[in-house]
Amino acid sequence: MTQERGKLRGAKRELWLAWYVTVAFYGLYSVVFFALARAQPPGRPWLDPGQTVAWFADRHWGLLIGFGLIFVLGGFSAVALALITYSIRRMSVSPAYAYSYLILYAIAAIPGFMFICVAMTCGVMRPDLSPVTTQWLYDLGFLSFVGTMGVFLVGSLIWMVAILIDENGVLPRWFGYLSLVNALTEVVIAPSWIFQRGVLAYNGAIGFWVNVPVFGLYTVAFILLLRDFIRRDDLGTGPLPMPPPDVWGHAKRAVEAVGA
Amino acid sequence: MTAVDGLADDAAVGGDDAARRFPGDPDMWIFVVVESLVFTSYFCIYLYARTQHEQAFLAAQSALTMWVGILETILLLTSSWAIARCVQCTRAGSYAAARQFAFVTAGLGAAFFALKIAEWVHLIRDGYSFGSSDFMQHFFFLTGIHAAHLVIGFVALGVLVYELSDPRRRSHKTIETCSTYWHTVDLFWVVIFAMLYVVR
Amino acid sequence: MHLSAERRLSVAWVVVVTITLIYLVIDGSVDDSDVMRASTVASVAAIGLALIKVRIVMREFMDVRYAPRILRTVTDALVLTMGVFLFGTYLVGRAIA
Amino acid sequence: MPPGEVSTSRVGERIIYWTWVPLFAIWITAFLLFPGFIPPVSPRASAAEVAEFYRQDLSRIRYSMILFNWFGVALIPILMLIAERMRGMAHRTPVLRFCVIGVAGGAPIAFLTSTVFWLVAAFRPDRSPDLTLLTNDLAWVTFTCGVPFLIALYLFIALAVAWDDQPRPVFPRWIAWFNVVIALVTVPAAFAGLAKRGVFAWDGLVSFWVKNVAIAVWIVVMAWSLRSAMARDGEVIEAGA
Repeated sequence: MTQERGKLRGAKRELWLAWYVTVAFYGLYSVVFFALARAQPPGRPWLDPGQTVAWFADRHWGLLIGFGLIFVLGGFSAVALALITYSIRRMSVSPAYAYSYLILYAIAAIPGFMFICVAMTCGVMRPDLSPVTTQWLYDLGFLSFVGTMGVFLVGSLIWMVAILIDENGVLPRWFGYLSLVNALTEVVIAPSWIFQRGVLAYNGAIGFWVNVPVFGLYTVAFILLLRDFIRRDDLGTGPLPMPPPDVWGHAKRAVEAVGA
Repeated sequence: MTAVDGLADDAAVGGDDAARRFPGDPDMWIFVVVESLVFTSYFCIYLYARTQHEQAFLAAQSALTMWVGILETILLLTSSWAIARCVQCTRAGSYAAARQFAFVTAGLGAAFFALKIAEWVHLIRDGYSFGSSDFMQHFFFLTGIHAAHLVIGFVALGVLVYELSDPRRRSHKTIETCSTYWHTVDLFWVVIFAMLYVVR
Repeated sequence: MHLSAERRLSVAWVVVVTITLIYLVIDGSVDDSDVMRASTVASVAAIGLALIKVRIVMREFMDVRYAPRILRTVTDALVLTMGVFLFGTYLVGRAIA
Repeated sequence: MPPGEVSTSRVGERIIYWTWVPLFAIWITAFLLFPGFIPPVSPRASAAEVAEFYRQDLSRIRYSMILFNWFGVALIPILMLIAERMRGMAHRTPVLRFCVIGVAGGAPIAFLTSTVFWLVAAFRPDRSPDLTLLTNDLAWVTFTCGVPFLIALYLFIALAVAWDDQPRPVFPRWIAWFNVVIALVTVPAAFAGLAKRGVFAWDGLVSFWVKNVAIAVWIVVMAWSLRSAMARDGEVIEAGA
């Protein structure tokens, strides 16, 4: 039995590599956008053309090196995607769910992060562009990055339905319901296409400061749940040998421990 | 089926926690809690903004009609009552009655939605829109995102009726989960109503 | 007094609708004719009543009353958290306005 | 199935496979036809110079880019053949195959996007030179730096081949190292924004010539090894039948 388990651990190297690459990728992505390029938290949408020129000048090397790194490593976003696609294939649902998820996010990479990298690289490379044009690049960059909404909306809903009807116990149902919360933040972000200032703008109290933590919570949750899934996976096709983590079970035990 | 498939009465269970169970899918309550916290953050942002610009908010708020909000609230509260009755009938095995209550719920929800749309149209005709003032921005945002939840609520009602329609299905857990979602939409409205129509 | 579940639900409905109608009284008592006026009392009452309704809906309509202790605790904590944040933001906001 | 006959599945794969020859010819033709590649348009050119470029040889710009727009994405079916070969690899999960499928669309479509920018620039050559310069920049940055999917694709294939632990692997082991090398020589192009002159600029030796020759070499080598991989798959299927 132990030997069997050891064999399985070696057999899971593809899954574990994918998981570690996923963690590294999200880490790198955060470091580049928040620390290196300083393109997150996003710039102010109400900057006038001259101010956008100054914004680019202020971040010159950070943007070029940071987005250069994304140009090298951005394709590794597909690893998280592949792992999630595998998790859906492992469910008792039609493969259509898995492939829909894969295609949605694979193609979304172009408007989702290529556009901002291209637009901002162009903006930095040409400090002598007319300021109005620089502002156009600034808008294209942020709005395409924030506003690629449909993918996350439909993708979250696809994943949600798959989790809720799955009978193999791949991911816990509470994460399915959390996917609905995540999908709804994509509805909330829509007004950032309309407002240049205020709470709903893409840097606003709701548009950024509520939405991004929710997305962050969701991302951390699925990264941890995928780790748990890889541990439990027997690489078979039926129900997993162990059920997914039950949030109320843990809470219940904790409460009982306190009560005792 | 057994009569005590449903929830044990308070008197019957007494202090025995093990005899109690979650209404519907326990995990659904994670949605209720997290989404409530997300809404709480929207409300806090709104309340803070209005305390900082009190007069502007009051001036814009006067465009709303109190009784419309009251009527909408009563419609949704009644729909909540109807779906709670639907769940009770399901537990009692009266599936025909349960279905009727589900349709009453859908009807009341649709009436709420129609009234909401009429209210929006009326406001827009009067020159108030998403971008016309800070208050209206919050108003259209909060009522809009609530309407999005309501639309999903109709999907949940659809699932519920689908479950009730066929004797081979009728999963009480699924029915209770759908009803929990519907109540959540009602809950959010109760607070949104107080925030937008009553808070001064 | 022991009410049937059905009766109890109807009583809960009457209570939440009555609370909703109290809002009309609050609304009428604050304003001078048509001019709307700021009022901390009205605002705090509005939020408080809404939270009471939230709790009633959860306990009675959503059957939390019959649920295990953990869910009763969590939902009560949720209402409490909402209250702390809403009252806190409103009162702090007014204080520094 | 009578002996000697080939299944429609294998016929279909052979059809896709042999498209690489005409496609390669079309790509080389379009490359030579586009006046902006030999020599590459300089990132140091002024707006007036760039605008002037789009006024001369307009037909060659348009027709070469239309060719690229048509046939650049025809790489996707060939990448799918590679993805299908991965089913025969000694992997325990389809994760690496999903990785390849996940970037197989992005790589050619990033290129497709740059042809769109070039064609927009050429659509109204009398446009204000500033806008033409901007459109030209967008085309060149997308074309030069838009390599994340290619780099990931090379490395996914490298890993898949390296982990194909069986006596007769689908691809020979050296294909893994070959893909790593191709990925490494493509990396500098991602940083083309950092330099407007020298070998790293978008018209420089590394960012332009090395990267694009690497793509051509990759297609030829992968096509060549794909052929024996497909033959091997056929044997396996027939042996299993």
